[in-house]
Amino acid sequence: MSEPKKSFEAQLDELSQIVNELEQGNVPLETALAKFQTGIALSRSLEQTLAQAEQTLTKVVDEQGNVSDLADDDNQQAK
Amino acid sequence: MSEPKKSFEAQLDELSQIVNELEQGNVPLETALAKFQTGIALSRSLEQTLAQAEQTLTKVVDEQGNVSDLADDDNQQAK
Amino acid sequence: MSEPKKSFEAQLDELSQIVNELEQGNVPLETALAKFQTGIALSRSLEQTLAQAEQTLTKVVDEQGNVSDLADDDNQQAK
Amino acid sequence: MSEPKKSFEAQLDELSQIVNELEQGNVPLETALAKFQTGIALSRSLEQTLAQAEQTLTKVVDEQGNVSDLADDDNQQAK
Amino acid sequence: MSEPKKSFEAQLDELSQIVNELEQGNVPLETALAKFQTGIALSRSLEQTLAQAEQTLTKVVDEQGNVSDLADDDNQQAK
Amino acid sequence: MSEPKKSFEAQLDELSQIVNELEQGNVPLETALAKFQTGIALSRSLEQTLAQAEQTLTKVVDEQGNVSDLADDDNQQAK
Amino acid sequence: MVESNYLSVTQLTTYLKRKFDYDPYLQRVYLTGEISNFRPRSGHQYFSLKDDHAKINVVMFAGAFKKVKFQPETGMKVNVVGQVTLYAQSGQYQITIDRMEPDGIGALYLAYEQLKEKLATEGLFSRPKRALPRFPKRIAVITSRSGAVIHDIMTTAARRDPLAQIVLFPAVVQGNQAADSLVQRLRQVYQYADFDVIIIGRGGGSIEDLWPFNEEIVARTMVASPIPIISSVGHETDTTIADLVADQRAATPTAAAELATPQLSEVLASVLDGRTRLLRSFQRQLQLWRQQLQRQQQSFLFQHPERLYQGYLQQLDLLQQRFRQTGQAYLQTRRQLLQKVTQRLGQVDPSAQVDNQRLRVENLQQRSTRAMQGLLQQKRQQAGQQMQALDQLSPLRTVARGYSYASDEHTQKALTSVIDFQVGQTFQLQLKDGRIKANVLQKENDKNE
Repeated sequence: MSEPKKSFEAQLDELSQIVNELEQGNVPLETALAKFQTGIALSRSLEQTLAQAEQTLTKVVDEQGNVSDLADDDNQQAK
Repeated sequence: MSEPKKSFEAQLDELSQIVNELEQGNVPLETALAKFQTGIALSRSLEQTLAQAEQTLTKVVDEQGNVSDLADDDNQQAK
Repeated sequence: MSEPKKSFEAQLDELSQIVNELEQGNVPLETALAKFQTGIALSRSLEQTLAQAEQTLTKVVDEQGNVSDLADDDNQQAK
Repeated sequence: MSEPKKSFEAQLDELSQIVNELEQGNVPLETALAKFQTGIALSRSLEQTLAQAEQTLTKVVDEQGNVSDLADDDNQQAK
Repeated sequence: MSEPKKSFEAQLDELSQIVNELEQGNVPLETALAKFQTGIALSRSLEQTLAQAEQTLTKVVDEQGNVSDLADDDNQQAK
Repeated sequence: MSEPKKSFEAQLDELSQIVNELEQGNVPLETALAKFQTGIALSRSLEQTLAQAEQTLTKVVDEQGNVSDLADDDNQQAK
Repeated sequence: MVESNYLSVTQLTTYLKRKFDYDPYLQRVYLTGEISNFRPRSGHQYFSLKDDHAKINVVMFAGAFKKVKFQPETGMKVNVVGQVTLYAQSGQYQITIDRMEPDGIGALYLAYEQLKEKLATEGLFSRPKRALPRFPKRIAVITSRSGAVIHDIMTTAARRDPLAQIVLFPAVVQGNQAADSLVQRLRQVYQYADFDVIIIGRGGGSIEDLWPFNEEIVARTMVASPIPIISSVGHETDTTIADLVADQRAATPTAAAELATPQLSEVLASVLDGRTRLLRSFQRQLQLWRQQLQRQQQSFLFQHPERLYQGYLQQLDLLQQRFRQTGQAYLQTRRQLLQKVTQRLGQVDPSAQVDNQRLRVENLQQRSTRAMQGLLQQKRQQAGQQMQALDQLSPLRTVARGYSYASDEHTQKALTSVIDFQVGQTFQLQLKDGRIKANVLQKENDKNE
């Protein structure tokens, strides 16, 4: 996971671009190797992110900016 | 591996050119010998580069063509 | 090997010319003697060059004429 | 060997002329003697020169007319 | 050897003339004696010349009259 | 030896004349004596001259009529 | 009295004004007419109402005008309620209205249409819509805390994208406070930097219920949003101004949640597909490279590198052979020449000449000796004859016979005459066997002589 700063979307885009480039061919070997490795790493990173996804609880922010979980009743309704 | 800066394609071109020149004959012996050695060196360098690239691919893909197992290994190494 | 700058072909030409001159006769003995010596030196130099060429090529290429085997050996040495 | 500057051919000519003169007879004793001595000296000088040339050539050519043996010896010394 | 400038042949002629004169008789005694002594001196000179010539020749030529043997000897000395 | 300038032959002539004069008789004693004494002196001189000449010859020629021995002596002296 | 018949203008006007003010009919007049000479002002509004035959000045004070939902325009037919009064300073009567509504259609609808047209003219609707983030991390939802809207959104988001954080900003979505509440919550959301998208909405209702979403302030606040907004107000048939200015409009809260969140299972599938394509293309490319490399490696030359020098081996071998043969032939020629000449030289050895000359010298020597010997012998004979003859003639022979003669003792000169002697003189007398010395005692001459 070399670049954790990149957003999920940016990673997805990069993967897609790498796939397109390699499929079009004409990429020098070293570049292709680097891109391949980057692509594989990206796909793993993305996969992991997706696999590890846990549901987040809904929060409530009042006018004063106080944050609280949504009432249990509400959550139960949501489930 | 004297010139690691040259790309695989550049080396392959060079090798190809050397092979053509030598097969056409009319190359002075010392030059031919030097070119042949350069050709061998290039061939080895290319072989190595390619072998490394192939290894990289093999590391990624296991026997079942399943990528994720090795990916996990890599993750464990990275951790 | 007094003049390593001369190419193999140049040396071969020179030897050939010496032989031609000697074959025509008319060469004073002292000149002929000098030519003998030059010829001998050339002959040895040429032989050595060829022997070196043979050695070099033999080192590179094994009995099966397979270049890659040795390349592998080198790789192992390099490791 | 008083005059090493004279070429083999010049010496041979001189010897030949001496022989001609002596063969014609009518040569005063001292002159004949001197000429004969000169002739002998020339003959020896020529013989030596020729012997050296033959040695030089013999160094190259052994009994089988094979040059490479000596060349090999040199190589071994050079090693 | 009072007059070494005179050639062997000149000396021989002189001696021969002296002998002729002496043989013709009618020569005053002192003159005859002087001539005789001159003759003797000439004959000794001639003999010496011949002896030297013989020595020289012996040195140059061996008993078999073979020049090349001596040439070989010289070569051996020269070696 | 009062008159060494006179040659052997002149002396012999003188002696011969003295003898002739003495043979004619009529010579006064005094003259006869003087002439006789002159004759004696001449005789001795001639004798001496002959003896010297003979010595000279003997010195040159040995019993076998061979000149070289004495010549050798001279040579030895000369040496 | 006469003078008192004349009223001042003020007196008359005051009188007339009291008539207007105290007339019960003029206290509250319901008047319908067409707006004329309307020029919007910041405070109180002054314009006219007219019909085909008459015209009346209208005053609407700022407080009343604020409550008007629509924007009055010249030519617009309106119903107004107000009091007719006289304005003393100008002597004109006027109607001071506190309510004004469009004639015919509802005021709300008119207000909606007017705002829609206004905002459209400003280009707020045609402005480029912001794209929704594909993978929002935090989604702000502005709606009522209770109700189905938040429930539907939570359910849908959890199903599609459990990663997305839903944050509810509860708002009043109905009634007079609703617009202010919505604007406040929107602005509150804007202050957070980490929201990716906003869903604003409420459930279905009447136009009055939905009216806060038609308020201009709400629309303008939404337009000012730094992040994309999805609106979901009422049912699909209801279109509020909020829906028009939103970047995306959803028919239902569920649809809004679907717009806002990705379907993660599809994303995973596309990631895996991408990886497969990556592997396949890289593999194919590697094979291609391998083939290219093999083509070079299997070239004739690499299989038979000895071809590089084999030709030379033969060439050199032949040349060396020629070199040796040539060298040998060359030397052999010289050797033969030399041998021939040397042989000839041997044959002209001056030894024979020396021998011949020696013979000649020896011969001459012998002849010389012989001649000399002969000569000596001859001379000796000649000398011997004379000497012998002399000996025979020696005067001394007479002495031997007994004669003697006198001679000077010094000069040996014979003394043969008396005159040769002196008396007393010593002389020598030669005898046959020796000499004696004698003195002259006396001398006498013979007479006949």
